[in-house]
Amino acid sequence: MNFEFSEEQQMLADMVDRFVADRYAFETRQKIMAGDGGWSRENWSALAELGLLGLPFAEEDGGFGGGGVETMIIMTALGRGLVIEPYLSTVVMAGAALRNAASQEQRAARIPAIIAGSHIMSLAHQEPAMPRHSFDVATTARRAGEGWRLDGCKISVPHGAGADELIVSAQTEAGMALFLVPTKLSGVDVVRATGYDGTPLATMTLADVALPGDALLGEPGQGEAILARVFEETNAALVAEAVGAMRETFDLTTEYLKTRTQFDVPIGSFQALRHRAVDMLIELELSHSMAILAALSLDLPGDQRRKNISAAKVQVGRSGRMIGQEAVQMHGAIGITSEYKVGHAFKRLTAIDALLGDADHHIDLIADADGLAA
Amino acid sequence: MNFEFSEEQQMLADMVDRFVADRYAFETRQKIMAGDGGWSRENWSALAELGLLGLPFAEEDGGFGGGGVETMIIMTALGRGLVIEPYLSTVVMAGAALRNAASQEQRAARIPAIIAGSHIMSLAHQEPAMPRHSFDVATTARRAGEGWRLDGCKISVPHGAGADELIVSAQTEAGMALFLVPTKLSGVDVVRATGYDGTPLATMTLADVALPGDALLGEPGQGEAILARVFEETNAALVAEAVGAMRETFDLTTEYLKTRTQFDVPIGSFQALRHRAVDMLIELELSHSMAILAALSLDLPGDQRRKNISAAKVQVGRSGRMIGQEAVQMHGAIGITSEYKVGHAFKRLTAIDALLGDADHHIDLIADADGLAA
Amino acid sequence: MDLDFTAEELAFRDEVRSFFREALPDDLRAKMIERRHLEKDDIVRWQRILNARGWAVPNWPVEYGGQAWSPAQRYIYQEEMALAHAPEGSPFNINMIGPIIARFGTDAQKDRFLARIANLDDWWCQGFSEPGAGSDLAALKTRATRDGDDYVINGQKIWTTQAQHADWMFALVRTDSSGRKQQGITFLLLDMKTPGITVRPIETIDGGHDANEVFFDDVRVPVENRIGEEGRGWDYAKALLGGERSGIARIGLSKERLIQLRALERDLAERGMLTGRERDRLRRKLAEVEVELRALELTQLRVVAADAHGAHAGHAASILKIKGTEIQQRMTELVLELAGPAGLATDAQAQANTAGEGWVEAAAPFYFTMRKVSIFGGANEIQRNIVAKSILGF
Amino acid sequence: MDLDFTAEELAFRDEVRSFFREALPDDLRAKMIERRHLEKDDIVRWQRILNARGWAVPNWPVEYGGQAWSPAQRYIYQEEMALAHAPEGSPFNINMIGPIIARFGTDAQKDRFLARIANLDDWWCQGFSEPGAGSDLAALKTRATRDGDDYVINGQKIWTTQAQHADWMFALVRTDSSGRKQQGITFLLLDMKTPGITVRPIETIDGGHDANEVFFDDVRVPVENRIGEEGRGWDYAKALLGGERSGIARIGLSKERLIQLRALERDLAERGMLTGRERDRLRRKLAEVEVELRALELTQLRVVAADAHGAHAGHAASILKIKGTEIQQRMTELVLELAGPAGLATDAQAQANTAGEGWVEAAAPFYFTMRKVSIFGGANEIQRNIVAKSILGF
Repeated sequence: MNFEFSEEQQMLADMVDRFVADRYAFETRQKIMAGDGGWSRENWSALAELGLLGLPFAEEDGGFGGGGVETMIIMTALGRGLVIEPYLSTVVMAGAALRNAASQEQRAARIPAIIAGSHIMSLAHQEPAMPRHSFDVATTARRAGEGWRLDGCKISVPHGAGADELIVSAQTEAGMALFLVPTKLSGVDVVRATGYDGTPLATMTLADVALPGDALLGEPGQGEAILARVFEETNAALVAEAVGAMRETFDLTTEYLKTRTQFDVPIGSFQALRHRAVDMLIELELSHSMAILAALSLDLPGDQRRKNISAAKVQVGRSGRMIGQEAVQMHGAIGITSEYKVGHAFKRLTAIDALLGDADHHIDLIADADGLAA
Repeated sequence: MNFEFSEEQQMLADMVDRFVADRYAFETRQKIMAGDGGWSRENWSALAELGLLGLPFAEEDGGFGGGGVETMIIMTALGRGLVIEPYLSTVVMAGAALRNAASQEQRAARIPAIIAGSHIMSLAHQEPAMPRHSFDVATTARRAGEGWRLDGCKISVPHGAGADELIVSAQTEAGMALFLVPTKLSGVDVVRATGYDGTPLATMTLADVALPGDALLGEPGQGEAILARVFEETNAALVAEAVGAMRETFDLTTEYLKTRTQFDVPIGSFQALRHRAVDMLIELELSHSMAILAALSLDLPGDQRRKNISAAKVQVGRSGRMIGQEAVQMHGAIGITSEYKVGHAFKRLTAIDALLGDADHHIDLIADADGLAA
Repeated sequence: MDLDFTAEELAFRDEVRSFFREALPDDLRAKMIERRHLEKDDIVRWQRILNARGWAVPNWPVEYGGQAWSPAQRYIYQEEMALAHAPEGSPFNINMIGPIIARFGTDAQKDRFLARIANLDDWWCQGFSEPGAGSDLAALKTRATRDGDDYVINGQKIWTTQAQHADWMFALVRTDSSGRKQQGITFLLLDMKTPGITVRPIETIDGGHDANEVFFDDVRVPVENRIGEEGRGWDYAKALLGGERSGIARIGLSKERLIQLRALERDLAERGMLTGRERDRLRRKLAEVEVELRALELTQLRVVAADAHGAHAGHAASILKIKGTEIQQRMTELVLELAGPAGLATDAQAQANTAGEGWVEAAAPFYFTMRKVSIFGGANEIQRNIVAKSILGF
Repeated sequence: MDLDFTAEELAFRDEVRSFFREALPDDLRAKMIERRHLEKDDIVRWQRILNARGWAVPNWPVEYGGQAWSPAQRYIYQEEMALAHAPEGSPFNINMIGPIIARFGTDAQKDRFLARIANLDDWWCQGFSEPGAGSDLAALKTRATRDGDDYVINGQKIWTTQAQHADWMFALVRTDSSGRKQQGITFLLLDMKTPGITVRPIETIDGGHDANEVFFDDVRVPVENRIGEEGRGWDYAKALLGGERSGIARIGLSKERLIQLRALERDLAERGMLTGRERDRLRRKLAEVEVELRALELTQLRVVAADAHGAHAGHAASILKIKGTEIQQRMTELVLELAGPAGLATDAQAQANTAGEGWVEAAAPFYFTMRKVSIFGGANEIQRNIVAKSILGF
């Protein structure tokens, strides 16, 4: 039992914390969001130079062979800064699909470019009118000679508009499958939308898009299993990101309680607010513990891994809502302005709960599995 | 729209409040509970003399023709005093069965005696190993000539041990039915137990108990419908009783906050406790409103009546738990001693939620009915 | 005791209901149902329709265009307005500055302003909050110095709702700093076109621009635009803030939203977008909030009835405000939950994502913006302080 | 970073587990599972079994019979004890007065008391709380006046757990009223057989008789029974109260209860006592509390690990106490919910009602008595005050 970072992990934490501190002041972030594309390619290059984009990839693919703890370290720091660049989309989500299902050739063609910062990827799965936790997509993939033809519509693709390539889920005759789809292909139309949390989203339409045979990831019918694994890794990362956002929110709130004066005293001297701040800290610490659990669960057998990650997602869903709402309330009006960081953290925490199964959904999964015990 | 008591109702309220104030000091109650039988026949006679036992019965039966509001008035006052006498069992619950299902002869043989205070009745329905909201009793009633033979076991019969006659649910060939069973009959065994809230309970066994034909209440197969109505009236009364217990709890707590000193100031000067006391008051006022709704719903059509009473039971279930727990916590150790009233109110509020469907159960009923609207 | 409206009240309800049904323009109704942003012109248009009917300012004294309605009638009016999806109109005009001028204004002020307030010829905003004075309203620092027949104002207001639209502002300013902070506050009426006034919009997290900062740089206000006496502004402001109790819990609005939530849940379920267990869970949550709302509605009605009898519980308004805002906020959580991950996209493009269901992309902004209801108008913490003092006596 | 116990720790766990399995008398285990009342003799018996094994007082210094266990080992020991349904033993003997005497006592006191404390030859109780001093412990008024080689004590203690069984009491008494109230407090050891001591039981709402009032009427205590210096009792008491962090959240106990809750739910469902929807609802609630418990367990382990590294967050114990008690109380609500209306009857007769299922009639008393865990040992309000001061700095 050991909750200490290794020396390498501590260096990583320091590095990414410094990146956020140096390059991600709140005002800078707001400028980045308002700019073209909604995120900064300059920052992305900086992350690449620091080696952070290669962290979770295998050494044989050119990466550093990092695991759940390394991703947790990075995501927590990015969560503190509310970093808007496509780390989750490209490195965690698309990266997980590549790591878990791509052939050696497929990996070789992409991972070095991802690590270099020159290849942006994401996952396009959600569809209009699709039940929220379903793998039952309406997008189709038909065999066409050696290759495939894809038709369909995908929504809420995170960082879809700036991506070079999207991993698209589609029905084949042999079941659901995942395809690597360059966004420049004829028949692919990607339109940008914006998430309330600032994440650039995209709507993607595929009209008889022709793909070569090697665009298929894994085998037809393996799509669900691959996506389930991808979602687990993504949820573990989201949980860590949430903890970073919560800690930032908590720190800003306690700072505000110390410095904001009303009725001639700091508002932190009012006992009702003090006790509520303590409850925020408790939620934060419980969430932090669960982010560690999720990070350390990625290599466990499937059943226990899934349950642990679900439990972590439940905790940050509940805690994130409570901390976000309380932070806004204690700040008063400033808490709901776009000019102040707390409101943005609140929005990101709201989005994290909504993504890949909210707390209620994951509670159902745990209840169905007769609890967390093996 | 009128929330004022009529002049008669106000007089009734004053009378029963005075009864509780004069005869039901907390120490007196504790002595009564510790005595033989666990309740006071002297107080029962006093209630009879005040005419309170005849209130909800029709004038033609010798009663005063009171309705839901009159019962609410009485039950709220009894709730404040945590009155332990069998008003709910005899007048409300058995009374409702007689009012709604008994023949003129059956009523004439009992209601005047109830009103005079000389006939104690209750309802025996719950059985071991019976699902909690079920009408599916294992007790049987077989035809035997003109009469019936009953066999079975009933548990948690409120005031069953002191009762002269119990209304017993049993299966007949034609469905469930209710029977009037004098407790002195051969084959009837009634053993006293005690509820955690101080209510004397009883376990009743029926071993080949012979009953005459006129022991049947209504017709075979009508038992469920009668019981459903009885439970509605009982729940409306329980809701009012809960409001009385909550108001007493709230008053004791605010008094304690004003007078108890810690760290050289009244504990009511601590803002965290102040704000929690306000939340208690809000729960109390919402519950009070719902007790009025329940009382005024008894004459509505079935569907709306049931939903309104369920809603009221939900509210007092939730509020009662919150107020009870918070009152105990704010009192500290004194709150969990038997020597102080708050702990007893907490126990009664706990029992009220558990009786005849807890808040969760009634929420299910409302959800199934697509909400409260007609 | 009974919960029924009288025959007269029922007749009144029918009259109000059919008027709202017929008079509310369809485009406004559609905007309201989808919670889309209302333009200034939308509000003005509706206010003038009401004014033509004589119902723009029912809470005012009859002599200035009000209706001598009973509390029950006012309750019915507000509830029907919400259920009809009609906009509420400007609270600053109708509930605040109008009644203040009617009660404390000079005859000249009444003549000059009241009819224009009722008809929304002038759009008013409220200049109370300041950067250093939020819940502690009396800590305001904006100074007004007497210079001949003018006050000269310097300072800053913040969180001024819709100041960008406003023709006039009613403001609290400090004319004296020597005594207790509640003293030395004066209540002024400012023409927003006066030189020296700068309005800077504040964007809120829902993407809206309703809040503003307003800066005053040697702004001259004629003394005739002062309400009542110099230094007594705090009293007038308190009269204004404690005024309205029959609408504070916004029951009608919440009832309308609950109806919508139920309809959305049914619709999603019918389209196979919810599993049976998700449905079960949502329906339980809807039942929970409906019970609370019903309990609050009855509590509100008890207060309304007590008002009609002249009985006032001092802290009733605070209780209604606290629970009313909690229920409103709870409902926005449920809308967001119904929208699910599809609710992530909130801009125009999102429309394409959700088959034209405007409510989906409005869900999150609605959730975010409604956090303000427990902050503005006296934060719920302040309301709890008020109630606590009332029940404990200290 | 890893969550695994080391091979040594796993071996230790196996050793502890098999010892508990074999050494715990069956009748004690049965009582514990059904939450029946333990007699004094039950506790004594078990403590002596542990003492014979050398595990009665593992947290003490090795020289007085303790084990030099790591925080992880102590955590494992406590968890296994709970999961084995073993009684916890007297916290007053093991966690409080033993460590205090070991640390601050004279050699004579150590010789006289420690071995008897470990073997429960003497049963100790804690005389801290007074009627006027609950959460404000230092406001105590019981006076000790020096008279030759004795202190003469007059006053009253309250909420004294199991004083009716006690051979000795450790008490805080006031020897000086002139300074701050934390000063002038002295820590004494009292023989409960001393003339002038009267114990009056207090019945609690669960029907239990664990709490007592203890009255002192000219009770003479030899000066040799004083711990440390006169007037420094507050310091010793603080050392005692802040001592134990690895067990404060009572994770093992809660885990054992969760296992039982799940078993009860399954059993009721199999017997047709729960509808599908009731079952669904209960299973969701169990999952909710299990997630919180797992999160708290990991938080506890983080604290344990930090302790092992010598890193101490001052407020960690308070956080563990707050959340740990909330979870324990939440579980008692769920037991009560499982019992349903059959849980109303709590006395012997109830046994007949529920086919010998002892847990049903124990459910309500358990719920009621467990309200105390957020009150005693520093009420959760006090714990929140401590944490708030730590995070805000004032």
